[in-house]
Amino acid sequence: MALSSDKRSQLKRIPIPEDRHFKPQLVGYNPKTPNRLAEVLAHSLLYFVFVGLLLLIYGVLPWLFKLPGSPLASGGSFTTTGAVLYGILAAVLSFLVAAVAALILILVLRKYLGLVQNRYGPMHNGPAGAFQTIADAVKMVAKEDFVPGKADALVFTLAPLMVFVSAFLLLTIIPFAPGWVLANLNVGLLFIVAAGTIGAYGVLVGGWSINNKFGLLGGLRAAAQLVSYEIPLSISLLTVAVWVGSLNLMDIVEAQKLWWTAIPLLISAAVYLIASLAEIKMTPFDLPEAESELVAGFNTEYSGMRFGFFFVAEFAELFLLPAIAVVLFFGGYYQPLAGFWDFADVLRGLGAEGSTLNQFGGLLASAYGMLWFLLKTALLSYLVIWVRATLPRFRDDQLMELCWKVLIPLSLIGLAVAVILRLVFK
Amino acid sequence: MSIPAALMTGPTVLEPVVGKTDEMIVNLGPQHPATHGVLQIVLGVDGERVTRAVPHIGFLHRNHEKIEESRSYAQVIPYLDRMDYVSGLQNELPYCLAVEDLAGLEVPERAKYIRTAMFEFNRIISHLVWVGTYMLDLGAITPFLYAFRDREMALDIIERTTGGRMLPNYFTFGGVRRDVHPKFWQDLLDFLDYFEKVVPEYETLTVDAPVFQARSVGVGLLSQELAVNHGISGPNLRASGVAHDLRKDQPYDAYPELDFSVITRDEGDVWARSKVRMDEIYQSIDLIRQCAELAPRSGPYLARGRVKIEAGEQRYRAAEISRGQLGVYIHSDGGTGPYRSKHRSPSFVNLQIIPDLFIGQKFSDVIAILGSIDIVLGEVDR
Amino acid sequence: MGLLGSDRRPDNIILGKLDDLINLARSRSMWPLTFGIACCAIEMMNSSAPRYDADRFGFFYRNTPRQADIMIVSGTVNKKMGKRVRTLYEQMAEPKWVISMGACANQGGPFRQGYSVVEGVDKIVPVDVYVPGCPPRPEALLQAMLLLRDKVADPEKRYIPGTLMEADFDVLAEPGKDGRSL
Amino acid sequence: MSTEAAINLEDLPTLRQQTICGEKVYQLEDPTAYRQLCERLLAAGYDFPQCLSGVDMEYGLRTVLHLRRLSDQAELTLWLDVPYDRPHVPSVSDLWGGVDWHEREAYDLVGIHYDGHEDLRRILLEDHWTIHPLQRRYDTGGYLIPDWQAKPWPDWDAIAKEKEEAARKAAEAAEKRAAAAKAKAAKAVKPKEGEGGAKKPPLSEVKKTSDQVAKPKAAQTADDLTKIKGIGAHYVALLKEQGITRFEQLANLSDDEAKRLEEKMNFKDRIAREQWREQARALQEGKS
Repeated sequence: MALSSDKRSQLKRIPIPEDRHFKPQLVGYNPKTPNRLAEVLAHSLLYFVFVGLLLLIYGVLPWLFKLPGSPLASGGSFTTTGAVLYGILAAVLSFLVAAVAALILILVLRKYLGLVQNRYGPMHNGPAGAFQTIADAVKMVAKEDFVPGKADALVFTLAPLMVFVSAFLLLTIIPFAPGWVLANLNVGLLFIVAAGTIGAYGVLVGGWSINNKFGLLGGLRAAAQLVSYEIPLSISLLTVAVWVGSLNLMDIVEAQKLWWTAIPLLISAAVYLIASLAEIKMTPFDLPEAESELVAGFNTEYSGMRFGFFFVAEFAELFLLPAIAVVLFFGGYYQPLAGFWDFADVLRGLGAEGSTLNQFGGLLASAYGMLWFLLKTALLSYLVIWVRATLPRFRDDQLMELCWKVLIPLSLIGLAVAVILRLVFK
Repeated sequence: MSIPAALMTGPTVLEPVVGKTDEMIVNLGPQHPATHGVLQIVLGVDGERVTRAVPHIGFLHRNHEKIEESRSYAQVIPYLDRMDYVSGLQNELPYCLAVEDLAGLEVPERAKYIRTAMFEFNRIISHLVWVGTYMLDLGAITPFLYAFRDREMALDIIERTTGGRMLPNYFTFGGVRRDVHPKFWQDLLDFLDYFEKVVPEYETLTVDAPVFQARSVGVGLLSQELAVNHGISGPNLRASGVAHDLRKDQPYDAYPELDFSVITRDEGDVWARSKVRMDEIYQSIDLIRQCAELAPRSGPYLARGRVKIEAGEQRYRAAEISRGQLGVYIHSDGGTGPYRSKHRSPSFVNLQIIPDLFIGQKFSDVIAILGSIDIVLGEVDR
Repeated sequence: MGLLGSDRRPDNIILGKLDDLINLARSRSMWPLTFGIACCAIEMMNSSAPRYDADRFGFFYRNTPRQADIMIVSGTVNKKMGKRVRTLYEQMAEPKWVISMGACANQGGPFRQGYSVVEGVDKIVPVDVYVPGCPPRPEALLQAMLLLRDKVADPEKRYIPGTLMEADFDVLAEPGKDGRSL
Repeated sequence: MSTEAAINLEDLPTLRQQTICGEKVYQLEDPTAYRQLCERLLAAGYDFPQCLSGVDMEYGLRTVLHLRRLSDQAELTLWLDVPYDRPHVPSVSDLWGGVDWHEREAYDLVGIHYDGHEDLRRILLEDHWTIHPLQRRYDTGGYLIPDWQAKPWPDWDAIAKEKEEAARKAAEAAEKRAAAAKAKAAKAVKPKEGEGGAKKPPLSEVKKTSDQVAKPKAAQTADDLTKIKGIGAHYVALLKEQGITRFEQLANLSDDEAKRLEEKMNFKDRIAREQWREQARALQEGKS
């Protein structure tokens, strides 16, 4: 129906401003837009608070068991009941810590990836997207648990658990704060190597069991890669043992009160960081699940919570291997240059010896140490994810060349340096 | 309910070679992240080494050519957009050139410049998609997002000019369908001013990056003779040292007036192909600037005339789109539409080379090579 | 676990609430399959790129059908591809949803008359949300995803598993072989 | 052109040469001759296979092969018609690797069998399909059209004669029109402008007639050199510097002069490649 001319003149014309011509619109996704950085920082804070709280329970738990008058402990050590109860609780707790740390870390790193990539990352589910990974986790638990017809059902079921167990076994020996360690092993360094290797088996048999060619290729790549990179990783662990003279992680941290191990053992620290990238299968070493080549590699056929275990383990390792790096090379829970002046000492000195204030001060000092530990770990995790966002992946032969022709000689040089330095300085 | 067996006789699949127990048959696609759409490649793999490769296409066959037989000349153009959907505008040009030749239409000077500028602008957009998806193939996520960020700004300009984002149906025989808006050239120049500063960033992330070079130098070598004999065109051919570029060799629209040289490299490997594309982005920026300078700001944008093509007339016209030589063969029977229109799509021809390039390569390199050929399946299958 | 909501008992408060929680979680964490077919696939990629960023809502692309929740059919499905689309749908773990993106997937689009084109992907897989457009803008796809999110969160709006559509495989046959004639 | 002359076309049966819309077309009906011609063309340097299409001509099937020579960008078209009941064409995919998939596609969609092709399978459709949907007997949906009938094989000699006749008539008509226009121009005071682009007969006569109508004016003023393909505003200015403003001057350039001009203006063989002189001559003839 045509409008009459006077009706048409009554229609409101939207004026088009003269200068409305194209300008590249950077406003919405400028990396410098403050709220995006603020969101990432807020999520990092979330990480500190949640993981910190969980770890706090970790530290307080034995203390609670040994409260005066407790039936679970007598004379500073556990009774049998106490030990069993403590063991069960500790196991549950470390599972929780690994899982929750991973969940929060996934969120933080998704936000951080968004920051790098000029986008927002999760922001609509929960305050600033805080519940995103919880939704993911619940979804995965409720998803169909699928076993392919021709898969080896037993191995198929076990593989994700092996990977996951390997990840949270590592958690048990890491000293987060002075005295806060689940298992203060004399052979902590060896345990790291041993526990880490189980994960390689999980990936290998997981890829093999699903009866999928991409999975098989992924599993084989993983086996080759993980076993090869164990060598420079182990040798750089060895340098720490040589330099400090102990395999106990607590001793190693204590020895770094003044100088970080990374300062004399710079080469070893670098080798460790690169090799640990390969151990956690992050770009540029993400060949086992190279998404553009092998679809999803070893976890191609995994759905629901089984895939969730792989996923969580991957991100738990993203937290754990930097954590080990912090313990071994970057001063653990000590603030930098704690040998000259340590705020933790100030906290410990509160009140009279044995008073409640003094005990509380001790707790605060531990929490202060944990803060430094988490901060260093978070920074290293960010470094890893930065590398992941930037680099393309290597080819398998280049990966092997890097390991055998560069990293292993370098780690041996690092070992020689450690031996020489030890002979000269100690 | 599963698919009846009678319908499941799919494309021929490789049988393992008897006596060669190490060979494994790996099926890439049709749903695979690195096939850039619905392409199936059946690979024989010995460990990580590729022994055989058989590509299967046709998963996106949309009978363009049959449908176009029942359409009028003008109605065909929207279908052309959908062939190479990454550079939709560029597809329209060779068809328009062919019809103009057949019907004897002269394109006004101004329309020539608009078409050329848009043609080159679409090349930038297309190469941006290539940068993004190719780096995704190689495992780097971030370049993809940067490329799509900038592509989005470029699409804004296309949208303001033509009304469509990806498949605008803008060129027509005798010029362009609608006049450009008054700020068109300024828009382009503004974008280029911004974009020129970003391209070095892409170079840093791709051709200059050590890991990228490790993955690409000396990989997927394509010799000059093989390339020419297989009819390879576009950056793939020029990266093998053949200076064949239809913009220079068979100039159309405003290209005769523009000052540029054909970009070639002699290496013929994946890196060279990437480098040529990177250089072509710079070249396109330069060409659009020249167009903006030379283009008349007023005048007709469309030569109006009846399209009447005699029976028995036929024409093959080609243009150099981002992926190579896109040709259109039109055969007329004197009717209102083409009796037969056949599209010579560059990706279709370029894809033929993959068995030659794949065999003997690593599995990872297969992905790198496939991405470097830069195919669009819509164009391969038509 | 499979499909909650179909057999939920309204009198069981705990299970009912758990269902709601799981449905909520599912709706907030929908992972689409990286599965591009044609032109729409570029816009689908675009919807996860900086200006639109589907990751904001928790849409996180996965490569393997086992781990994906949504299949976005982004382009023309022809008879050759139709079988693969169906296979992919069957490979996905329950619960799963399908978004039909663009005119071609909805009903064949401009290629509807052609000999090799399936006139709408809903002949092969059950579709939850249709997105019109050729191709739809990324905003349209995001809106479809959000619609689907609301649909999943509210069990009353969900499709009932028993009524899952039987596929019409005649549409995948060669012309002349499908029982129809001109 | 020199290499073209070296190709021996004498002993090839059923070969016809024609030029359609500026394309040089060799039309054949004998498959053996097609193969022989292809081998000779490859030897003559046609190294770049551009396109191979199958066309259903309603009396038979046609293979259209487009070749290009990269050294001088010469283009060539080959037609080979085969009847429906014997749709066999020798494959040339061993000569040019690039036509491999094109032949498979033509087999798949049009139904032409390429003998000697290594791997002649369906390419776009599935292996078990039986129809060749691009044949005219099928409708767009791939169903048989009930009352479709093949046409009789055309008599090419008669067609060629008809074409000649038509061309002659067209030329006569053009002459008449030119004369009428001249008379009209003599009567009319102002010359008509801008009539050029609108209605045009097929390309072979485009240049002549349009200019006859549009520019009946005297020869001594400057011509619109941009009408020549390959010359734009930039080159018009350059040519003007050299004193060339009219078609006549351009058409009458000798080879030496052309070379000198190219050197002066940094053209690099453009005059010969884009056939400026021929174009100018055609335009000149159209004008006077």
